[in-house]
Amino acid sequence: MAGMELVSDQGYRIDGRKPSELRRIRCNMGVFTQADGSAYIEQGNTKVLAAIYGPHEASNNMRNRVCLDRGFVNCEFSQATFSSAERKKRSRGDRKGRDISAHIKQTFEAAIRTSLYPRSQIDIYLQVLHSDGSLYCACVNAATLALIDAGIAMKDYVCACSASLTKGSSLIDINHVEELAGCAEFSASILPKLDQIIYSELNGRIHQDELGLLVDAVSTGCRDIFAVIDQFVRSRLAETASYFTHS
Amino acid sequence: MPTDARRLAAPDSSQDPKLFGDIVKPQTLLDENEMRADGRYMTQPRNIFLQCGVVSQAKGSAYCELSKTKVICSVYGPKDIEMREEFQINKGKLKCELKYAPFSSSKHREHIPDAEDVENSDILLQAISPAVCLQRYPKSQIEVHVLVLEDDGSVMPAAITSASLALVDAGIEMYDVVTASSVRVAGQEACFIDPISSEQFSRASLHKSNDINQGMVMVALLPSINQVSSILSVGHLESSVLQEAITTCTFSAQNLHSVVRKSIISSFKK
Amino acid sequence: MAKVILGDSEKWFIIHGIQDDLRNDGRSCDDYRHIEVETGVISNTHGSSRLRLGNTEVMVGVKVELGTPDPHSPNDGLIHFHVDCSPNADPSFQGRGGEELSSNISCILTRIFNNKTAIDLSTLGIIPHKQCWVVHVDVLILECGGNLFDAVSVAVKASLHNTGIPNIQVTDGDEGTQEISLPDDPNDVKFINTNNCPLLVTISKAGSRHIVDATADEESCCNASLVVGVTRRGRTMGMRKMGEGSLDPESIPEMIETGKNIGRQLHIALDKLLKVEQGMANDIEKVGYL
Amino acid sequence: VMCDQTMCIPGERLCSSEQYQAGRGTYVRHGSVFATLAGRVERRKESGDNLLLIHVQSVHSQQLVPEIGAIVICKITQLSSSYAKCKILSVRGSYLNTSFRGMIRKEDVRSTNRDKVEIYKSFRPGDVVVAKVLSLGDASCYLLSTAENELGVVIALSENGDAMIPLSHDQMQCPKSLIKENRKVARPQSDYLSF
Repeated sequence: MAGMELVSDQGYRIDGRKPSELRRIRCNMGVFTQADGSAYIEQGNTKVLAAIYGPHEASNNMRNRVCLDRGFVNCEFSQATFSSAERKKRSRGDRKGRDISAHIKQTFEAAIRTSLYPRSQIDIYLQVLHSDGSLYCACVNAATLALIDAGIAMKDYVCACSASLTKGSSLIDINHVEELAGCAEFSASILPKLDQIIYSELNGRIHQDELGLLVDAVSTGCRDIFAVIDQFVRSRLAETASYFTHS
Repeated sequence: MPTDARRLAAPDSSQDPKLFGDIVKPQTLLDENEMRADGRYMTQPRNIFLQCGVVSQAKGSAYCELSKTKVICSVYGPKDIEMREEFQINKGKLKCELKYAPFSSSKHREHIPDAEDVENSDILLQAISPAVCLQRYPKSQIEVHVLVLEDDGSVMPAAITSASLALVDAGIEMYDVVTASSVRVAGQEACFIDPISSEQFSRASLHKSNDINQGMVMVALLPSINQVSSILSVGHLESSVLQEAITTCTFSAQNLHSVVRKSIISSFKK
Repeated sequence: MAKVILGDSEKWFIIHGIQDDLRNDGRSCDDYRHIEVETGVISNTHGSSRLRLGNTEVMVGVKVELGTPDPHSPNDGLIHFHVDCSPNADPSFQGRGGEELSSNISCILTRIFNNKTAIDLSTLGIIPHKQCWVVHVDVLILECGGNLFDAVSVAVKASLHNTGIPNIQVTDGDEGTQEISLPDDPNDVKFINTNNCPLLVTISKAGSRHIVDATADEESCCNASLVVGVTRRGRTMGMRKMGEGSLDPESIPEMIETGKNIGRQLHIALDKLLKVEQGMANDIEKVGYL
Repeated sequence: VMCDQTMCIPGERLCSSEQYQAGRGTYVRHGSVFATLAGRVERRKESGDNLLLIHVQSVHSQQLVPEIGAIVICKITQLSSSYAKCKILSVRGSYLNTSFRGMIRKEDVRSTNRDKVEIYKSFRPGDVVVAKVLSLGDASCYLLSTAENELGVVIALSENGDAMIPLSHDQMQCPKSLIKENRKVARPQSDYLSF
């Protein structure tokens, strides 16, 4: 099964992309009125909604996790029952959901400048409307946009991208079919300007020197994602800024 | 509630043997000389038996019997609020639970409450909470537990009436007792008061293709101060038929008031 | 609903406003907020819809599966409602928080669809006693801005209207078994007839008057409301009183009358929109959240 | 007019609110007095104000909940350096079959030199204490105070388990072993104890 015909001999993938080509990214900020910050992102067919509540006083069931010198991040990932092809009623506490929320919590505890919000709690809620591969990366990009919309101080944008390895060459931004193909899959969150990796995850076995290949592929992917998101955020800011300056 | 390993669980998909018999022709609700299946007229409710103070360790309790529908209710409190629950400082909190005994109806009912049980408990709570003076019991909690021993139709009205009786028996201050009654609508003017389970409305039991004006209506009433504390209707009804069914229900709930009064006062003697 | 904290004077301000037929956002007692409905927003469902009513946001996906019919009605299909409150709407929905509200909504939906004319389930039966279509309606609540019942019922009707059930052929296989063969063209579908589907109208009592489409603030100061399922022809298909307060008997006929008229107008507006959208080519760009 | 020994159930109209003033077990609505309890209707002439008072004597056991200013009897369950946690057993003399959680803070133990109070010298777990409800407190407990002479420890067991006799406002003595222990003692009432 491994190494199924992912890349055709002319060098195109199943959905017609070249190996180093991202899926189309479309995003929007300020989607909800009641959340402090909200965002929506579409990476190809993976559609994720993110909402931020906070920084606020710790809710009573989280009270024991409050730290005195910095804020703590609480994250919950939930997937709509109709999001994947086969309908599955997922209760929020299932293993996959808890995994991804724990990973995202670690990612953003490193990225948010939590020392500016002592003794408080920041909630990140992610809702997957449509899942077509690399859910973790889409959630991280959506959460970054939502945090910017909420005005929470962050060291840098956090962009995440996934890559997989077949026949010696790497494929970026893999979709559900490529995920099922069973070859090694590497996803990482990167601070693009500071050029640091703050979270990385590899499942499947690869040879040691191929790891460098994957890391380069993912970091170039993240830089492209950063370019798209940054350009969108700047255009949105210019638009809102124009309301105030009657230019 | 953790499932008890020792308890023998019924087979998970058992089916009623009656299903495999020949499909019995759904008999009409009224036979030739205007009598119902159990020999009542259309507008004649079943005779009711009410008694207070039947459970000794409960603060207040009541037993209600509508010929074959048997319901028992016990009230605990006002108690202290459990630690983690949110509460209101100026108002007491009413918690209701309506449970069917596993043997109560033809279908074996699970111990763990399903969505329908949760809805029934919510309907019961919203039917009695207007009648209880909750601000006399600040920061405390009153628990009402209703157990259905046998279900032969119109269980909710019996549960609401017995719950209000149990609250009075518990000495909890109330603006008024609550009496309720239900009606099965079958056709333009056919309102069957206090339907038994065979006359109960259910999608499968409809013989005619279009089911216009087939349904069930229940009204819970505060008889002395003439306020409606709960209305429930199911089925496809025209609004004029619905209004008429509501007035019939309200009238028959009002009649229950004298029975409730007599049973409370007779409980003083003991 | 999400808890809205209002002082007593704010509540009195809202209630007195309602007595003079004027609400905080300028609407009169029988006005609805702006509603946006869009169908076919999620590709891997058989039917879907997205709805925004004021700041209440709901998304419904309908998936159709093969299942065994209920022994009591062997040649009818089945319809199940499942409601899920996303924590995006309110932090209190995290974990198991939103369960009570979602079971409330799904029970009300089951109640109004619990008759023969709402949806003709006999068209969903395939092989009596053995196979039938099971319609799973999954509602996802993304934002609570008050009046959840109406928003959910409109979204459910829109998504059922948009649901395409694959046309299957039942061929007699060897020794009496029947095989079911799915069509290979995904667009070879038949649609569910939804012109008898009910819509919910919530009429909340405030002081001596009643209002329709209450926002979250108005909901927290009305302690009794009537949720009525209304069909296109103005008939009721289920009703339930919600809330901790009580209603006086004289005002109930009036409330049902308002519910009937408003329900009819809602149906007409929704059907017009659905017809327009059906006419459009189905590869146009969906707005979604962009 | 209603004869004296009538029985009533909740919701029954007793009289108009001009004739009588609403007492316990009744409420006023649209100018008339209604009953909120089931029991006997009684009319009593309250001393002082001219209006007769109508109230319902309930047949069932009275349902009392600790409210501000009520005298309660409680049992100390847990001590810490700044407060004593206790279980409220009876309110205004009527015994509760369920218990409420209460707490006496250090500064509410004594009215004189409040800041030099030591909890260990005032209460011990198992003591029966008469206290007054200061406030409804928070989710975990009611706030109680023993800052008056009649409030404080009523029954205390000594080290070897005998009931101790009050010596002074802060000492009690075991009759057998004559050991003196420190407690915040309630001044014993001369006539019949009626809390």
